[in-house]
Amino acid sequence: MSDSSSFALELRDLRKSFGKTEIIRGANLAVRPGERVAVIGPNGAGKSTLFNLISGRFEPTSGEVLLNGKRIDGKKPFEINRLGLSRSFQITNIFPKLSVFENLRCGVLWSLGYRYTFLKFLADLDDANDRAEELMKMIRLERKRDVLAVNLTYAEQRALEIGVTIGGGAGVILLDEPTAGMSKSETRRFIELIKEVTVGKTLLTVEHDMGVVFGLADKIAVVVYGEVIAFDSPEKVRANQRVQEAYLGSHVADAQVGAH
Amino acid sequence: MPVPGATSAPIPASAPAAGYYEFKPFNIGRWIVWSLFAVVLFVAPLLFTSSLSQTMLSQMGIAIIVCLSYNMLLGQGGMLSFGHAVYSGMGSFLAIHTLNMVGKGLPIPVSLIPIVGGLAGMLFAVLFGWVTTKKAATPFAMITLGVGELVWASSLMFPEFFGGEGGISSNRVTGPKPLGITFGPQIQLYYLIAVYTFVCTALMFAFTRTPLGRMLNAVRDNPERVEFVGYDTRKVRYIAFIIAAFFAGISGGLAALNFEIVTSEVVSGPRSGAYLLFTFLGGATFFFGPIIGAVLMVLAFVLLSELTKAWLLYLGLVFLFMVMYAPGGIASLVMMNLRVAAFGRLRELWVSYLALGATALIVLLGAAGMIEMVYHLKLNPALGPELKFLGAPLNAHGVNSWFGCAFVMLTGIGLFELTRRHFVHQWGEIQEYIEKEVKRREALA
Amino acid sequence: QQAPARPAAAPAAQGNQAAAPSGGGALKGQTVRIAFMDPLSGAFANVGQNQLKSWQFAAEQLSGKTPSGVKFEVVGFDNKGSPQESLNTLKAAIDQGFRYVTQGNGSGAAAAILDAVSKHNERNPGKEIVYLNYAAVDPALTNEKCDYWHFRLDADTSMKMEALTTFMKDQQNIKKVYLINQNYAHGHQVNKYFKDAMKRKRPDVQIVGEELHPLGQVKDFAPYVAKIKQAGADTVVTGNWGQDLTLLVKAMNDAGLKVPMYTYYAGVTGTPTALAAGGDSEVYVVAYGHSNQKGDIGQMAAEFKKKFNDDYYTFATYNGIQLLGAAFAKAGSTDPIRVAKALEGLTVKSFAGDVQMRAADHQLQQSMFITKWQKAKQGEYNVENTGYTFVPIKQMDPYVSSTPTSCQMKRPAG
Amino acid sequence: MEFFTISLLNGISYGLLLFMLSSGLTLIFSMMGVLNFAHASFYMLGAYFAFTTSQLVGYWPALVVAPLLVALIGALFEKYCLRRVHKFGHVPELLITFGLSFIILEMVQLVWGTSSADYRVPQALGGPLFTLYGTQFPMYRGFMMLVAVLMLIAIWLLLTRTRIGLVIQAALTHPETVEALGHNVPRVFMLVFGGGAALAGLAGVIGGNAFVTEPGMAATVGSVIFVVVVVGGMGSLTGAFVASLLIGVIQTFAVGVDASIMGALNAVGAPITSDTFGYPLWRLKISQIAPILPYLFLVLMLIFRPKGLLGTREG
Amino acid sequence: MLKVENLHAFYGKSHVLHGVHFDVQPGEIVALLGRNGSGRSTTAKAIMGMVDCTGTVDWKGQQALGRKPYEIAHLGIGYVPENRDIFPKLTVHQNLMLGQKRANQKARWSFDDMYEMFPRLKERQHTEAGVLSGGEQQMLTLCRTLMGDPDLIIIDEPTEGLAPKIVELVAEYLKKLKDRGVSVLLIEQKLTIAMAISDRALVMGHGSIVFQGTPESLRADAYTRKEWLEV
Ligand SMILES: Nc1ncnc2c1ncn2[C@@H]1O[C@H](COP(=O)(O)OP(=O)(O)OP(=O)(O)O)[C@@H](O)[C@H]1O
Ligand SMILES: Nc1ncnc2c1ncn2[C@@H]1O[C@H](COP(=O)(O)OP(=O)(O)OP(=O)(O)O)[C@@H](O)[C@H]1O
Ligand SMILES: CC(C)C[C@H](N)C(=O)O
Ligand SMILES: [Mg+2]
Ligand SMILES: [Mg+2]
Repeated sequence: MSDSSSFALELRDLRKSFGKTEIIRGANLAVRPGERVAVIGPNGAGKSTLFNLISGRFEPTSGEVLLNGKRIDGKKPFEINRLGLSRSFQITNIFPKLSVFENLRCGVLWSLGYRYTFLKFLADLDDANDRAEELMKMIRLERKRDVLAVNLTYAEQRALEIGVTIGGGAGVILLDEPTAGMSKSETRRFIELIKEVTVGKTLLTVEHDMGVVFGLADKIAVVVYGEVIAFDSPEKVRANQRVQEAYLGSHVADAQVGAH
Repeated sequence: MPVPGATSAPIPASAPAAGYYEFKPFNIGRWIVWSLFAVVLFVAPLLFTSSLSQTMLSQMGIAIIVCLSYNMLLGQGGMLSFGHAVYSGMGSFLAIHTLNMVGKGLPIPVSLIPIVGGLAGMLFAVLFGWVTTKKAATPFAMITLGVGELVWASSLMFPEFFGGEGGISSNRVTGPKPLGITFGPQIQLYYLIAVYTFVCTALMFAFTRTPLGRMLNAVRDNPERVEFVGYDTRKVRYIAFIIAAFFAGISGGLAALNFEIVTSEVVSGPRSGAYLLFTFLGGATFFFGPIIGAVLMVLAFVLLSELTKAWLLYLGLVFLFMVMYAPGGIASLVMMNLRVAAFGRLRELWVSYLALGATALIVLLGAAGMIEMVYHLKLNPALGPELKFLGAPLNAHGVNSWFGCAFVMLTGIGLFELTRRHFVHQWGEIQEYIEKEVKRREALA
Repeated sequence: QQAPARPAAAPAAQGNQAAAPSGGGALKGQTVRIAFMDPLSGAFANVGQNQLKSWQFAAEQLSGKTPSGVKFEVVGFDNKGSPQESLNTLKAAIDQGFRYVTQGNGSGAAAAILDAVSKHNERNPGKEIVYLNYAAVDPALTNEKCDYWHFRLDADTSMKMEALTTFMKDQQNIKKVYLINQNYAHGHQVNKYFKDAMKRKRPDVQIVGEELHPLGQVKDFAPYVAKIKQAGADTVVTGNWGQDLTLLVKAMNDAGLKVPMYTYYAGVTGTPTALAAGGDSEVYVVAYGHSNQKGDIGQMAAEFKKKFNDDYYTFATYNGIQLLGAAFAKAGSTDPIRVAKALEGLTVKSFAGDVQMRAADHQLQQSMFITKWQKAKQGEYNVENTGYTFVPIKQMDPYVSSTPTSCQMKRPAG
Repeated sequence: MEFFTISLLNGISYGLLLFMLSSGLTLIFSMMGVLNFAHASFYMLGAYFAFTTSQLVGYWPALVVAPLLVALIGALFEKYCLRRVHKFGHVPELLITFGLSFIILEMVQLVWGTSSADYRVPQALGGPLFTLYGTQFPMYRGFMMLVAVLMLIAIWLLLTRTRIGLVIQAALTHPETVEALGHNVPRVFMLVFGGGAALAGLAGVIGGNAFVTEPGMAATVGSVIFVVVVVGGMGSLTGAFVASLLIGVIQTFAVGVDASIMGALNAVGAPITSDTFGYPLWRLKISQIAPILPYLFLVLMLIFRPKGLLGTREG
Repeated sequence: MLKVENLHAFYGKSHVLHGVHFDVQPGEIVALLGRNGSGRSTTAKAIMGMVDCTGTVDWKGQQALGRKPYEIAHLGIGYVPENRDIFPKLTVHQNLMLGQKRANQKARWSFDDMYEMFPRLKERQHTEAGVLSGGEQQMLTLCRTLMGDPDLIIIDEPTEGLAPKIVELVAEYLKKLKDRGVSVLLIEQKLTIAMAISDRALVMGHGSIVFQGTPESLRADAYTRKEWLEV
């Protein structure tokens, strides 16, 4: 393996068991800075679990996770976040009773160094407010600035989820099925948006929609049964026999085109 | 009444009212509100001059601080505490011990004793909060219950500190007397309390506008996500818990000055329960809700129980109905009407409100008449069947009185139902209008 | 039968003769209102409501019949048993023009009222209040915390213990005593006074156990009974009240531990009913009265029962009204300043001999009774309709239970 | 040995008693997530109903009638009040039961007066069951233990042999979906709440005469029953059972332990005198804090094992 | 078998369905297509009695409208909601148990049938459903409804979040249902599978049905597709 510091994110023989079942069985992956990686795999393969391990939601049973060359496995989510890794959730996970603006501001506070302070007014934190406004524009929710997150439509909530995720300015972003539940057109717009807001960042995203996968990713990681069985460019992965069998099935071409 | 849940209320506690690009008129509004608050605090004792009303006003100030501090936990942090009285109570105890030391020559001005109480509350929160805030939700609630019970039980076991059954008493007229202010007369103490109330309210309001205050809301809403934006939820809860305890302690210190005696009831479970009930009744989802709750708490405990022996029954019924029909507390009712007012439609509702109020009053009169008769029969059998209810003579053994009351109540119910239907219709129509209007404005924006 | 004052109560002598009416005629027709403050609502309202009725009953019975001839009216305020609420009710009462207040349930509330009355009187000259404490028995209230405006009608814990131990010292079968008490001020005091007194009176009696349990927290006394039994105790002494007493007695019954119990509070509303439901047990009570009084008070109790179907046992109400009536007459006024002064050292005739308000600490000196809980025989008073009664087995003159005081009374100038 | 045996017996019987008191609460809390502060009030109602019915028709019918009456009240409360606030969340649910407890207390005082009720143990169950080392074991206590065990079995059957438990748990988060699957959710909720109330009522029938039937009885049972439920683990019936026994036994034995921190320190040569800081605390004997040990237990449990003894979830 | 006429549905004051008409015959798979927010899910909920509505929903000759959801379920209509409403704290097996309307009922489907269809579920049988992967949850909801032995099953977006291979599996599963005589009302986004397996397609737009016909005719109808389905 090459010098680990040249990877934004690296997994080394990562394992995770729940009770007796081993769900992640020795996953290895090394992502370079600035790469956009799509993680695909059958349902239940362990993609979300992998994200959970990386982001500190679960603690690995064994193995290592390195962020910019530093070990982060076993750390708490907030510690990992502070080191520059941020994630979104498969099931929308925002602050329902806060407004859009407040949601975004919550996402940026720590990274701007405001921490637990109660001696400054939020209104005076120009940098945080500017950043939140900027994010709001990016995810196109300016018109919903003061609307509570619960009252947003599903797609808007998903957008907000992304906004909160990228708000902290982390260099490595994990998105878990960001377009789940969206229509084709929304998905398309959304992919553009993701591309836009993650310029210059390392991105890992879980997707089932092959259209999205091929449109968005520089590289594809295929997770099957708790292992990364392939990690390569889209073309090569598509051609990979094992991937074909395990995941894509016979209608890949249809799945891509037919849905429109 | 078709009162929608608190969620549909227009301006939640957390809304960015003090937001970033704030437009002017709102700030003026804020000035007006705060000035009004100050004026009310100032004028109240000039209007209500009896010694009971002055001590009640003082207690309201004290209750306002403690209920607001409780709401930092409940409303803003989603922490259901069953042991908040521990912190206000320990504040009281340390304050009164300090006051006694002042009596023996400790050079602290009496006016700063509440701060000592605050620091004491904080100290205990640093200790106990370390364990309670490890958890959220039900485990948190249950740990606070356990800690509360432990402290309460200890308060009787350690007479050395808690003063046993008689508690610790003291005299607030001690130490230097700047400008001749002795704090002997209730009115002087009232103004001290009023100043503290105003300042603490302002500080607690300011807290909601700080990064920590906002993260506390976030922790309430979705602790898991908070961890993924870089914050340690436990720490957010812990710090907020300590700050809340500080204010609770201040209120405890003021209470010590006000009553000049502190007994173990101040750390009791029922006391904590009262904070919870009345904070909720006032409205936990809005910053000012607990203020209403605090005022009601003092009124209920001091006045209502003077007026009627059935006060606990009335209180229970009020809770039942409030929780069922206005789970956002009184504050949410206020806010809903303010929203209607903001769209210029409140005027239409006046008549309905008057009618609703009048008919509800009729129902209440009838029902209360019967309740009072029952209580009278049960509690004062020796005084004969006659009683006076709001000046009207009733005979608890007389068919007339019963029939009269029942008649009044039933008529009331009938009329109320009629007006209610009308109101529901009207209200729905207005809400529809508002929704449309909001959409329209959104579209314009 | 005159009660010779003990040395510590020397000043009391002055007041001895003052009971004779003087100026009573001038006061006739006046009405004095007394504010009663005790829990009247909530789970513990039973005692308060009984006692309010007792006060009102005594006031009604004695109106116009005391030397001063004034009428009495007692109005109830609900302090919910809370010291702080007591202060509110006190303020309310003062606002409504009450100059006499009375309270008894709970030394916590008593201390609060005592303190507040004292401060009020100091800060509001000319509007003084007199506080009659009819049942709060913390000795501190007439010792280190004593106050000029506070008058106690009940006997305090130490006095009752004097009486109790005087009785016990003659019971030769008492060898091993087990003390079980609530872990708070009152319980601590019972322990302490018992040990002190027994050391003096019966040094041979062994104390085989000294238990303090949290107040009102014990649901099952069986383990305590096991402990008592294991200690080999032949006698149990307890200051427990309410369910802490009844559950203890029941548990002893259940376990078949038949040893005599010496108690303070077996007679309080509700407790006899609970005791009766638990079966026969040997329970003694020390108090300043009992349910089988003859004469005036006996008749009153009977009438009370007829009227309210409830027991009249707070005889302090009787003494309180009598004392006030006499003091009004002596002072020739109902003004609290003069009345407080008149009350000092005042002696009146009570249902069991003369009682005297000792001037040194404002503690009423009165006879004490030891009574025993047993099935009521024909003609005996049927306590709470349980079929049981408290029969007096010993009456002691006031001096027996009189205890010294450390009170340094501050009297208002002039 | 003698003391040990008797204490063990006492501990177990007290534990079963605790279980009897809290089983209904466990049922409601674990299935519906409602912290029912009126549980103790239902217990009180059971006692008073039993008092009156047993005067009219005798104890044995009362044993059946009183719990049913309480169940009826519980079910009506669920139907007309609790159900409406369910959607607002746990705090309003809790508060509405607070409100109910006030109302029940007042009603009880109005109907039965403020004083104790003369509710006695029936003749047939009076007297000792057996005598051990000269200490009697009362028959009524045995009866109480029996009922507690029967309660355990009944709830256990209810939970395992029917799908009511599943329906409720699922309905807590997804009521609409459960209904769409063909389950009459509101009725199930009503039955469970009524059932929980009935258990409280039954405990009242039996506890009322074993202890004291008075308006304060609800307050005295108060919070300790919550301790049982939480220590046992939310959602776990067996947990509650084990916790009851454990608390019963520990508390009973603690009463027998007269050791204190001061004693221990003095023994190891660190003398503590009345001048030492915190002396009253060091002086405290374990026996003196026995009845409040459950709260200590609760706090420790939640810190170190927030799921409770046998629980599966934290909240 | 199912006949919906003039169905209007409301969320509070907002009027979402404006007179929907369609029917489903026994043993038929009908696809209900349309854009996001066109009202398809609402139609399903309306049939199940989960929203306020007016009109007629005739089920085997009985008016179903106005009944409670559980009554409708007992009449034989099954519903698979769109947002994976699994019961997170219950195990997979318990989730399936709740699908049965009464314990130990005899039905067309057994647990084993389900586990056979999705072996993945069998493996996770005793796992809390909340921790299942998104796709597994989707399978579970499908099976759960089937356990109730409905004659008509309304499925809202079953392929959401499923890997392509599993999508195929679902399609087959739906065909199997049909073979066993269960009618299906399939709400879908993915035209491919809808077109492949359905007997008829409905297109919904702005709260009413704007197209009815065979999949072939829909494929041929470029206007409808452009106007109501694609963007
Ligand atoms: N906390 C847990 N306890 C037990 N099993 C778990 C837990 N979390 C996940 N699993 C199991 O691990 C497997 C992988 O789940 P994961 O959510 O990672 O899948 P996925 O690849 O994201 O699938 P999908 O694409 O369907 O979302 C699943 O079988 C799931 O049931
Ligand atoms: N609970 C609700 N309250 C108010 N409006 C709602 C609610 N649910 C849906 N709507 C509105 O009703 C309309 C139809 O929604 P519906 O869910 O039926 O659409 P759909 O065709 O299923 O779309 P999707 O692809 O998003 O599932 C939408 O405009 C939506 O905003
Ligand atoms: C307040 C509690 C009853 C909350 C509970 N643990 C739940 O979330 O289900
Ligand atoms: Mg996943
Ligand atoms: Mg839909």
